[in-house]
Amino acid sequence: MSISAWLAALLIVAGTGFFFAGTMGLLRFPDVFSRLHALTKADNTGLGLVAAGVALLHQSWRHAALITVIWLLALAASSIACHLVARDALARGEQREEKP
Amino acid sequence: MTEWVPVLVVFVPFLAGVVQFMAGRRVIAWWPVLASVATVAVSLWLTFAVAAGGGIEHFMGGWQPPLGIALRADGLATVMILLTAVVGGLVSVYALEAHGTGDPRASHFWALWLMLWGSLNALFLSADLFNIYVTLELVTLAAIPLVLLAGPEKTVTAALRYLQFALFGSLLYLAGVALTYGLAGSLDLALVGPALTDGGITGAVAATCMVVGLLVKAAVFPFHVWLPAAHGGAPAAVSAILSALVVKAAVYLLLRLWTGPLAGLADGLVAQLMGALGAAAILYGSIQAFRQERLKLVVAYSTVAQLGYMLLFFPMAVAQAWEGAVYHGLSHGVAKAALFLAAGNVLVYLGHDRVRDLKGLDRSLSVSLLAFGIAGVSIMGLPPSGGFIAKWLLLRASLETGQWWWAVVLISGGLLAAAYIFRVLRYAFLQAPDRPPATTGPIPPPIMALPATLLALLAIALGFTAAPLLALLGGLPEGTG
Amino acid sequence: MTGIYEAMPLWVLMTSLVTALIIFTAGEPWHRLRPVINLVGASVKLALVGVMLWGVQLGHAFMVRIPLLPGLDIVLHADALTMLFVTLSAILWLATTIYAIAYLEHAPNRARFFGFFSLCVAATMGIASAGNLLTFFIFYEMLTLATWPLVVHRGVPKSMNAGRIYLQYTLGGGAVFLLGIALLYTLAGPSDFIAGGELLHLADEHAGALTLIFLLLVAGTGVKAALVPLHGWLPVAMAAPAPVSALLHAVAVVKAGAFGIVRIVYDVFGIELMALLDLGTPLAVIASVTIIYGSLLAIRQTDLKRRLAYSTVSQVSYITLGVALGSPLASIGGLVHLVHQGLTKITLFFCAGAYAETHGIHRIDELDGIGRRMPWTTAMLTLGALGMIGVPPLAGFVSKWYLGLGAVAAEQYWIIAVLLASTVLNAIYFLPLLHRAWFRPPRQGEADPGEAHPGLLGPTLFTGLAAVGTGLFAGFGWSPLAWVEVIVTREYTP
Amino acid sequence: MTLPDPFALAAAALLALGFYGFVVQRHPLRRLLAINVFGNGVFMTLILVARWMPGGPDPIPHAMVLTGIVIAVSATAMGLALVRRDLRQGDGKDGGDRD
Amino acid sequence: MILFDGVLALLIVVLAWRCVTAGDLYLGIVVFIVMGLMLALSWARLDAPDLALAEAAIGAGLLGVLLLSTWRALPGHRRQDRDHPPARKAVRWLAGVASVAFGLVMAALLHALQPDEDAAGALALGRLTEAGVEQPVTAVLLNFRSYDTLLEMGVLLMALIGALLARTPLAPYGAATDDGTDSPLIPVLATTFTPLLLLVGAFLVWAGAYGPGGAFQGGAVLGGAGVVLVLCNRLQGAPEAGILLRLLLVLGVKVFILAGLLMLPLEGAFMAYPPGLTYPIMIAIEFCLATSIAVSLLLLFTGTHGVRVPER
Repeated sequence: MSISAWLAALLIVAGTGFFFAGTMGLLRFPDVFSRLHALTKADNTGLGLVAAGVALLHQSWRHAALITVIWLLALAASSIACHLVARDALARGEQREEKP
Repeated sequence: MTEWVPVLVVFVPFLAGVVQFMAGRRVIAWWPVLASVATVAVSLWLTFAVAAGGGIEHFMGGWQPPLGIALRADGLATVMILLTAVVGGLVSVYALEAHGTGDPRASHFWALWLMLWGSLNALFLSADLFNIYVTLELVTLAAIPLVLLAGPEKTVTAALRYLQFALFGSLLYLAGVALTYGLAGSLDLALVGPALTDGGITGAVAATCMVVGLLVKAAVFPFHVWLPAAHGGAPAAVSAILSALVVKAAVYLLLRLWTGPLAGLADGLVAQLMGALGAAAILYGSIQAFRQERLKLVVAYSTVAQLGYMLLFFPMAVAQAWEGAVYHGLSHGVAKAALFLAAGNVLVYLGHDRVRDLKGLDRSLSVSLLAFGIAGVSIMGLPPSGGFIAKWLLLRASLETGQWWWAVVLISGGLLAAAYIFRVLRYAFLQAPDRPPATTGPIPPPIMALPATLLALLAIALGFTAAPLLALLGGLPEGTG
Repeated sequence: MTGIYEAMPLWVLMTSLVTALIIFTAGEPWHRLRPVINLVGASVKLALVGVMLWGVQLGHAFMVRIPLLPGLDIVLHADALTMLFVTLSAILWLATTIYAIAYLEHAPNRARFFGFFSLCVAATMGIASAGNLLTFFIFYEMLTLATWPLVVHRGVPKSMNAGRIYLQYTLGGGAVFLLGIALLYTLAGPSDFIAGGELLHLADEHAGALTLIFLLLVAGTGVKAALVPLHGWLPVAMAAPAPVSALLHAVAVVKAGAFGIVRIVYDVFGIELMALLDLGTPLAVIASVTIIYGSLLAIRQTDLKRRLAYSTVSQVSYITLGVALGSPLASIGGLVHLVHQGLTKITLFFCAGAYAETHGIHRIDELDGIGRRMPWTTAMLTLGALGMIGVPPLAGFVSKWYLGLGAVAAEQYWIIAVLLASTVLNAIYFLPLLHRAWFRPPRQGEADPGEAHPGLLGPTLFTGLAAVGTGLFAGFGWSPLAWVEVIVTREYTP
Repeated sequence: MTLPDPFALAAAALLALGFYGFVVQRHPLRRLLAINVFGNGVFMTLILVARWMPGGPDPIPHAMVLTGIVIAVSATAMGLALVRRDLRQGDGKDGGDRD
Repeated sequence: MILFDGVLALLIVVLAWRCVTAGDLYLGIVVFIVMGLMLALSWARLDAPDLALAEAAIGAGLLGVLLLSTWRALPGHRRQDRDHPPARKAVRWLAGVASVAFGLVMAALLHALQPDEDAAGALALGRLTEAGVEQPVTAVLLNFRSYDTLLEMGVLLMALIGALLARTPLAPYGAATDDGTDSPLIPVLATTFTPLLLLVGAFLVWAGAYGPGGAFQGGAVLGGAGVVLVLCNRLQGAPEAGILLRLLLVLGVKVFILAGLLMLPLEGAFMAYPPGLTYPIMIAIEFCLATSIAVSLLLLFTGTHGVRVPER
């Protein structure tokens, strides 16, 4: 295996780790806002890492560019979705839960 | 030219419906008339062409099966198209008055009905298993909005139930088609037979899926639960179309598949089971029809019962049973349309259709009531009528094959039919000497009474035209029985 | 291609059918014209029947065949038996039409009534000229359907109830009959009515099946012929207007059933096969039971029309009895009773209708002194009653005489006893009527004279005198008796 | 004995679950879901049939699935409109749509 | 990869199970959408990228939106099973046993199924050159079995009419429905994403000739763009449809039929394209179909006869 393949594998594993963390956050965090926090931050990073890894695997600038566009679109979509969910939660009067 | 007719039979009404939809509210008053006349004309053209020169085949896109889809106008398809033309034409006349051509609902009615007409013809002509699925859905999805035309607030529950069952039934059918394609690598009705026959258990399961799916669509007992409310709730013209043609389309497919690709699989026990379903439908449907309090529900349950007769073909599977079953389809189509139109007139006039409150109706609505009675003769299978010819053929078939138990079912079915038809007439003949019936509507004009009467008379006339029609139908397809 | 002349049975049928259709389409607004249409229809029919009668006498063959399916034809033909029934119906239809026009002068729904009335006669014509079992069945069911609106004509719950019972019996009978026909077609293939039948060659192999078929067919026709225990509908159907009752009892329904039995025995199974399968005696027993039972029940009735109804149950079975015995003389007696009972019974019903219409008399105890108030009508009642009892030389006597002779010839002596008992019973339920009518004084305040409306009286006189005439002139060449002798000779000569 | 294709098992399971849901559930929306699960099982079957054809994925079942998806979605969309209407009336409202 | 396939298949089954039996209807819907995405993934794995696209765009995407909006429109107590309790326990058991048996039979059959190598599909693959396009699925949909596709457009049209009929009489139009529409991010969404979506949609239609894509996938994306606009309040339902909109609605089916009928006298069969002109005709038809599909899906979402740009 070449160095780039090793690098790609590393990136993907790291990305998966972020996803895992994000998912744990979604499951364990007490209220909407902190869940969103975990989900968007961790998952977007994770997605970026995985995308980078996949791009590296493909060894093609065209594919790399496409993957980047996809990542950017996903970022935009998830940020807007996150914003809307949070707004809705606020409008419903959800409270932040303080950890005991 | 002749080989184009099957295409025209499908697309003349279909395109007319699309145009109607596009024209929207600004309906041209004569467009439905023109479209109906044109459709009837091409249907008759097809009939005469097939009668003169035998079946017609058309390969869509010029691609022969198994690659492409064929339209095949054989005897069975042609008689069904003829039935559709006759019933459809007369129902259109009725609808010109009942639905009008002016308001948006009318526009929807005509768009849907003309497209449905084309879809039915497409279904009858289709010779491709998957194309049949598409046409089945086309027919269903045109029929449900038509039910809604009676006013969504009243019929939406029925329509929803109809949709659920129809959708599930057709997907079940599609599952069978999927397996069939896996076995045979083809979808053409003429080509899949051997593979299904040799397909062992896979072939059997594929056939079962298709047959059960169609049974659900055909509202065969015990899958009838969706039918009465939908057919009883729809506007009269729509009920007539649904009962006379739409459910029959599924039964038609059963006959077609059973005598075609599934012929090699037809097993005696399964056939008896199908017959038993038919018998149960006849008995259950008739008893329910007798117990209904609303006229249109009486007629709707009668459809459940009458469809059962066509299933009696399966256990007997001889030429006379074939002719009897198809002829029953024809005469029931005509008679049932007449019954629904007559019931619709009652509804227009009285504003309700409670059977118990039909007193004194024979004076004010004598023409519609007479139509109801005459059509009832055919439903009861009494001579001289198309219903009698069908019953006679089935009766002969049952005795000839030694399956006398179906003869008993046939006879009792006729008596039960008499019970529910005469129950209606009995209330209608009761005189209300003290006061005229509390009417809410006008007496329906002749243009609404006439189609019902004509259809009823046709049901009688079918008692005398069996020979040419059965010649057109042709004998039992080979390899059955 | 059948010629116009050969198709005569069809035209006879059409005269009533077309009349019915005109009346239906014309509807109530044309009520002034309707009697004319009716009478023209009836007269044309009578004329055509006359022509046909002449033709049959000369040995012309009348036959129309309309194919329905391969092996399934509607066949209309005219043989001597047909003519017996057709002539009777044509004459009585004219009489009843006149009577009904007068009877229903101001009643509602007359268009419907006369339309179905004509349809009913058309069906009777069809039954009479049916050339095979299927055709017979078609018109048999048509008759059922056409009479139902007449039975329920009054539109009151009582008549609706009667209609329901009527349908239960007749449609049930029709269904059984259909099953019998289908079985027969399956066993022997399609076949026309032919003297002696064509089933003899099947007797060895399929005796059981043939017996079953006979049972089904006779049960099917027996319902209309009101054989005990299938007679339940007849008294109930009295709820109908008087002309309908008259028609039902004298010509249409009951006679159609009896006629059917005659056809089945003679032209489907044949005397020989009947004897071979030993079917005659059971049929004769049933007929005898019906005769006695009907008479016994008639005695118990207090309502005039109901008493007449039970009398019909009893009298019509003479016909069945006659053909069941299987001897030529008995057959003559039975067949001629078809005519004699028809004329006599219609007279009686006309009288009952006239009483009801003129003075509102329905029960027998209201008849006191009616002879003085309605002498002509009562005279006819008397003639009819005496004819029914069988007082010589009236028509009923002729029938009974031949039946008796036939029983002796067939060595079935118990029949004589039945006939005697029946005569006694007839006397028991008819003579009190006459006694009340002629010899009891009218009740207080009901002495006003008042003969029936001429439209009612005329037909009554006509049928009553005809009944007398057929008895008196039974020996002449054109009498029903002579005609029947021709039929029976043909049947019994191989 | 070859190992079964996991997707074939999934297709069979989808069919079975769809059938179960259709029979057992009464809520119309749930029924529509069950019908769609069943439909997806049918589509999966067709795709497997296509894939197993020697010589490449068979385009005809693919076309059938595409047609099937559109039909199923159309019919379900109509069903959803009906559900919306059906479940909103009978509450003393006129059943008219307000959104 | 068998591991991946196995996990994916298992996931699909578990999701389907939850979808059918979930106690909460909302959960059922969400699980259904996720299952759709997983199915799309699995179909991509099964050499059916076209179908994966279609399932993702139509099956999971649009249907998901419709399911959720219907759920949202239901009154609270109708979102539960209270008025529609599931079948009784005995029936449940019976149905369970029956469906397990059914599933086992189907699994066994599928396992044993050996498709033919001279199936119609092989024929189709062999005659691609005559079909005018390289992409086999498009060739089947628009040429070999174009009749099915045409009728399917009819199904879509009638489903739309039915849905519209079911939703009359319609409420007053124009009121902003979403609290979220005043979010500052909405204009971004509307202005950046919509052109992109339109671009992607058009590309997909065009790409159908030689790669994954086609009228349905493209049309669904275009319709999705419309849905986004409606959600952003840049478009809204209108009680009446202009003639233009209705024309667009029936464009696909009409052009299809007219082209087909035209070929009757020209080529002797319905929709038998003249050789040489096959590709241009098919592309033209594809774009017409995609337009009609997009408009139909949009109207299915709004539930109105027409759409309009709201006044500001």
